Amino acid sequence: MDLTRDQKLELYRYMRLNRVVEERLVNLYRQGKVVGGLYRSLGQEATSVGTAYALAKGDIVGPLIRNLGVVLVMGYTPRDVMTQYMARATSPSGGKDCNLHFGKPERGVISPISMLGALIPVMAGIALAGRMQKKNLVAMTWIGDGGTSTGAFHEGLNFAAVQKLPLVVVAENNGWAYSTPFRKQTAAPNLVSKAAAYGIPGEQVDGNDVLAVYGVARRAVDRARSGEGPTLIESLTYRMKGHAEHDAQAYVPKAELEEWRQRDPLERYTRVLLESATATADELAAVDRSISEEVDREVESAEKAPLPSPEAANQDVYAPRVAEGEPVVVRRRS
Amino acid sequence: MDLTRDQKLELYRYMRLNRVVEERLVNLYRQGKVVGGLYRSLGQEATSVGTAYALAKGDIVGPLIRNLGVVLVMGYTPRDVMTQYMARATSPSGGKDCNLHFGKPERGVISPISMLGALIPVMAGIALAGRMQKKNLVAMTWIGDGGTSTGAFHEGLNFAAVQKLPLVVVAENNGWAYSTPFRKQTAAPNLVSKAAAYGIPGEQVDGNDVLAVYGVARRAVDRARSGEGPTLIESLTYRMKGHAEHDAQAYVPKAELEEWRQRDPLERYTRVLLESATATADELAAVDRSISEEVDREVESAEKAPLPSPEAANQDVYAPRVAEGEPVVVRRRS
Amino acid sequence: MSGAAPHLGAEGATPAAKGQTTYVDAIREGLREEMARDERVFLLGEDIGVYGGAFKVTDGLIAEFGEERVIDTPISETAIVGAAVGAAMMGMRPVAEMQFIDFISCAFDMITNFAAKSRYRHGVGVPLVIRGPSGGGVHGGPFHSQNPEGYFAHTPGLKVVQPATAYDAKGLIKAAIRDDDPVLFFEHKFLYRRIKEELPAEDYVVPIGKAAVRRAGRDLTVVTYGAMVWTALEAAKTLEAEGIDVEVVDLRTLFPMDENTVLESVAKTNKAILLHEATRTGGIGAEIAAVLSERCFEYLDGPLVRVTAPDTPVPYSPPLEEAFLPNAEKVCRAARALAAY
Amino acid sequence: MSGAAPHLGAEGATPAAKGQTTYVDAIREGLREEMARDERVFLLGEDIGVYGGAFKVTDGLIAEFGEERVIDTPISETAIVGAAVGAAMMGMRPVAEMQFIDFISCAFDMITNFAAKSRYRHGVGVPLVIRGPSGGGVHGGPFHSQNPEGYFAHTPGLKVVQPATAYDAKGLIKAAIRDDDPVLFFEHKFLYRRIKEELPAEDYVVPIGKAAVRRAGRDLTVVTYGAMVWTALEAAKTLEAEGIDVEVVDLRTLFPMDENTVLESVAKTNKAILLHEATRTGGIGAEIAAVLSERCFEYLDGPLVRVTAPDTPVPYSPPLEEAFLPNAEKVCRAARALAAY
Ligand SMILES: Cc1ncc(C[n+]2csc(CCOP(=O)(O)OP(=O)(O)O)c2C)c(N)n1
Ligand SMILES: Cc1ncc(C[n+]2csc(CCOP(=O)(O)OP(=O)(O)O)c2C)c(N)n1
Ligand SMILES: [Mg+2]
Ligand SMILES: [Mg+2]
Repeated sequence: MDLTRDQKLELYRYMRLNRVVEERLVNLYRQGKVVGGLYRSLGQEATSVGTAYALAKGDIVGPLIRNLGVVLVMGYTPRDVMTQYMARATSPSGGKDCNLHFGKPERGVISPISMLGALIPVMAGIALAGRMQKKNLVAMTWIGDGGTSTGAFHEGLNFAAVQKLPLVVVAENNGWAYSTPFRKQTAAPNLVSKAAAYGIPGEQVDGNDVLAVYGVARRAVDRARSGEGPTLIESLTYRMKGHAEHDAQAYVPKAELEEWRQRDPLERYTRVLLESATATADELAAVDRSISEEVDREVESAEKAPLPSPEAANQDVYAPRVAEGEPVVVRRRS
Repeated sequence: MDLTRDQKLELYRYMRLNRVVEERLVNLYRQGKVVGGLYRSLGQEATSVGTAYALAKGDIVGPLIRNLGVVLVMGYTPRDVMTQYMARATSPSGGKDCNLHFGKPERGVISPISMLGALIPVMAGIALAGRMQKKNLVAMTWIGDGGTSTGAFHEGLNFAAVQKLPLVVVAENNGWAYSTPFRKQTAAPNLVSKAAAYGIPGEQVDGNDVLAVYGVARRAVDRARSGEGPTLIESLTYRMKGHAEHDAQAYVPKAELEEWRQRDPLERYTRVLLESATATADELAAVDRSISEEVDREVESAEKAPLPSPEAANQDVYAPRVAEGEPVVVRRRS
Repeated sequence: MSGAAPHLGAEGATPAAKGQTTYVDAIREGLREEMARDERVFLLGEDIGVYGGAFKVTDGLIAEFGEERVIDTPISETAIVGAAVGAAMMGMRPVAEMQFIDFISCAFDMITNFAAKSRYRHGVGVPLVIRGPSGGGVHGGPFHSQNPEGYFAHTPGLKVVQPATAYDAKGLIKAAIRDDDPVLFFEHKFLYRRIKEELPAEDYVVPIGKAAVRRAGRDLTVVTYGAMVWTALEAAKTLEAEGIDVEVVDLRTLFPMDENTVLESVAKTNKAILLHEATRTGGIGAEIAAVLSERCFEYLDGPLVRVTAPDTPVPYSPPLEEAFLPNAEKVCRAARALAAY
Repeated sequence: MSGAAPHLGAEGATPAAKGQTTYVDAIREGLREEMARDERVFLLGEDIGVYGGAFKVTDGLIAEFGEERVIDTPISETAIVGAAVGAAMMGMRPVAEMQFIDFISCAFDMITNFAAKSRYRHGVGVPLVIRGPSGGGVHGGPFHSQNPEGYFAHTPGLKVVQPATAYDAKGLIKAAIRDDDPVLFFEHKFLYRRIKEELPAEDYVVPIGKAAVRRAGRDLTVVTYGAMVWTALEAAKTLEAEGIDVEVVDLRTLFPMDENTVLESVAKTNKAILLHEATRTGGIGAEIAAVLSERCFEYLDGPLVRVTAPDTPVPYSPPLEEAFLPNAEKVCRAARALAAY
């Protein structure tokens, strides 16, 4: 469970990548090139990156729209993300769906729908199938403080607990659900106390400390993989921007925002790496530069990507028809 | 909070009434006079009666189909219940709906729909309206161990907790949800642990001890009425019959059933009353006799009740149309 | 009609004659055969394992296939369907039971938004089946008698089927399981033990998307599905004696609908009655009317007449439910008027 | 058309001319007036208080009426509607917002089973309003663009309305609040800031259950509602130049539908196009076709033609969404063919 130096640098790399991709998205948004809204993850990068990094090859995630770091860890490229936001034909969803709504089981990512909570039962089903298929995989998904109020969250987590499924649910408590503060979302003092309702372990972690997040997530993943069932992790973090770029978050107390700005996860981790002599400032600057260049290239190529052609609007509602009489191929029982 | 002798006898009376009405319903069912299924509350009478008895005039309940004792405490008559089960025109629902699906706010009872959990948000709304209307009323509702797995349970209880509504939710843990045992319904060790998820008090009680049930319910009702918000009560009891009369409950371990038979709430309470010299055997026998006679009369009159006439099938989908131009009467702001 | 003419109409169940399979047994047989041939198939739902289901549709399957493949779930329709969606995305073939189809309303979001739209959104197919008992006639009241198929026929990405015969019940459940898209399989509880017929010994499927002409006729067409197929046939018999020759089209698949079979029939008879047990406004009958009035206009020699339940909840008391449900007499009345038109 | 002819079609919002009220402001005015005149009226939903709602429909109302009557709720559509049901049973007049109408799927059971059936089951009325932004044209993707009105028009006990003008938006929300039954009020988000007109100073309601003829014409009728009313009017203008005189009927109430106004119009023009933004199969257009082909058969001189979105989810990318949405050109094409029929 101890991370190597390379792994620690990789964590840094993903967090930086998360942030830089998002900054470029903001530019594109201001240029009017993003179609629809832009949902920021500023200040929450450690949670996305630290949790997803605890997974192994073959594991499957179900991220939400602020989990940009998750899809990057899972191997989607900055271009994938940017073409999505620009509604291009070559985006992972081919322009059919928006922002981070994309994924394929083969790529280890399941796309959310907008309805919060709905991913939890679905990811329980992923975990269930994985067990039936003897894949020894772990499923991981994320939910906001607001999303925990949905019926789907409850039903999904309860089902997973009863079935002792290898599922990790990361509840990102970032203080707000759109304009609604935590205390109007639930009367519980925190989210981790909800684990008791399902008879599963709950762990709370400083969500802006990437190593701590990784540690907690890794324990939960290990428990899941060894058949001990689901864990609910509460990651304490903060939404540093409005619900979406159009929201100036006038309802957020300035002091609170300032307080959390001091705990910026990327700056904190940079300090940790430097102070522990894991990396030098030059080394990190080199990483930053390479990311910057990579993202520049990706933006350029994303901007050249074509919009979908209108005919695609009518395609792929159903599977291509299997020709009549053609035998359906199935795996026979061995 | 201490009960008078009369009140203690009234508790006995309601429990006995609950049991006797149900026995007559079984007779009617065997005679083919009940239309549809019959859902028993045998062994759970103390929970229905003890909780509802803790309410005051003006309070409002939302019972489920096993809460026969609740509607009796609220003042519905044995005939009401029997005409319902026999689908008669003069039943509280006029033959439109079945079994204990009836109620009117004016009568202090809200009818459930079959979908388990759905009553919880609705009763939260009752409590909310009561508060807005400054009625100082308490809303109480019941849910099975199985019903706690629904999304509606979660959303409703969470909403009530955030709003600190005067709502008491009684979770009747009777061991089974149809054929599904408790451990397949939830991985939590009990239902009371679910209170923590909502930041509200939870209390567990021996559901076959009517005085204990009353005590816990009364505390919860008092808390609710004094503005301290909802309580989740777990009542530990047992479903002594199958899910419905047609279900022979072959899946229930015989020993478990026998064990719970020893704890029959009515027999237990009878012993308590006698041993504490609250009542003599003769007095109780007199109560039993009067109930028996009352129910006999009610059965007779229920059997004479007419079936609805077919025209009613098309009526009352919508409110009668307000004649055009007719002013809508509303209370003006004072 | 496939196989022997099934018995219908008796109030109680009549024991199946030797070699005959009831509608409920046909569904179970279909499930069992698919589970045996394809290890990806599994079942989940409330009380479907140990108890065998509220209507015993899955009776005995847990003994045969084990509790990993016949899963008793908590009371959580959203989790049941959601877990089925996830498993289907992983290549499994889940079949989820709604204990009564009325409870499908509790999984509405999961079905219409997650399952229905996944392939379109990113090419991830969701080959699941959701099945359960629908329909009235057994005094189940407002929440144990509904016919919600219309909601789902208005949801692109779903397929909606409802068998009327034991042959189709088996053939369609097998086709539904093999289908690469989400299929909603509406059983009619009134038929479970009331109809039976001899089924082929060999493996067969009834293709999704194909209607069946249950009775050929010249004077008018009744387009219907589910239990109402039998009502239509009963009416046709009565009407035959009066010299009105009725064609009965059983849609079998409600969405996407086999428009061609409907059009061909009405192009021949020139008149149509649209019959269903679901409530009137916005039901399948409306869709058929739209298809006919758009694509078959020149062939119509009379108004399109709907015979359906009225726009009310399903009432419980027998006289009320009888007034509510369409029946052969109501069909005959409409047919006589239309024939005379 | 009531009031001044509203402006439509510009991509961005144009500031309202003096004395003119936009569609979104009209809804807010309606809510405010009803809250002021009747203390039983209160609002609940996600982010409707402090923030004023995702589309600012309820902006400022919490300041005016306090947080007891403008309630910011958790993300719990079932609890929002459920609490509204309970409060309505107690004589209150709750108005619940769905942040986007797409999320109404999460309250489907509560709406269709609890709210819709209560009066029928025991005479307990549920006078609640559920409102929210529906419709596409703003690249919101599959979950922020839906038109789910068809589901609810198939649910007896509910009333379903959708205003096309600012006048109606205000008059219908007020009527909905005063109605004794559950009313679903579908707003079209594309219209919020794109149309405006002068509204009467005095209190008025637009009665539920009454359609409006938006343009008189002789050659054919377009029956439609919501944003598509403007599309129909735009098409009518183009067609006028070509010598095709189109009548436009705005349903306003989709269920229970004002069949008489539709029938009268088509009995006059003898041809009809059924236009809506919702997907085709099982939509409101199907119901209108059924009504016309049943009750207006002898007056029909041509097929009933549906112009609707195709049977797919709502795609996100602009070229895809444009292909998906009905528009004036598509209406013109259908109208030309029908006129020539
Ligand atoms: C079921 C449902 N209702 C409403 C919404 C609209 N909505 C989108 S995001 C959001 C707030 C989410 O808050 P939270 O879950 O805390 O996540 P965060 O935005 O803080 O990451 C809301 C209300 C939704 N997506 N799903
Ligand atoms: C949402 C929903 N799903 C399924 C059902 C079918 N059903 C009726 S009762 C029951 C079991 C209920 O168990 P529990 O909640 O423990 O109550 P009990 O019967 O023990 O009183 C089930 C599954 C239902 N009524 N509602
Ligand atoms: Mg949040
Ligand atoms: Mg139980």
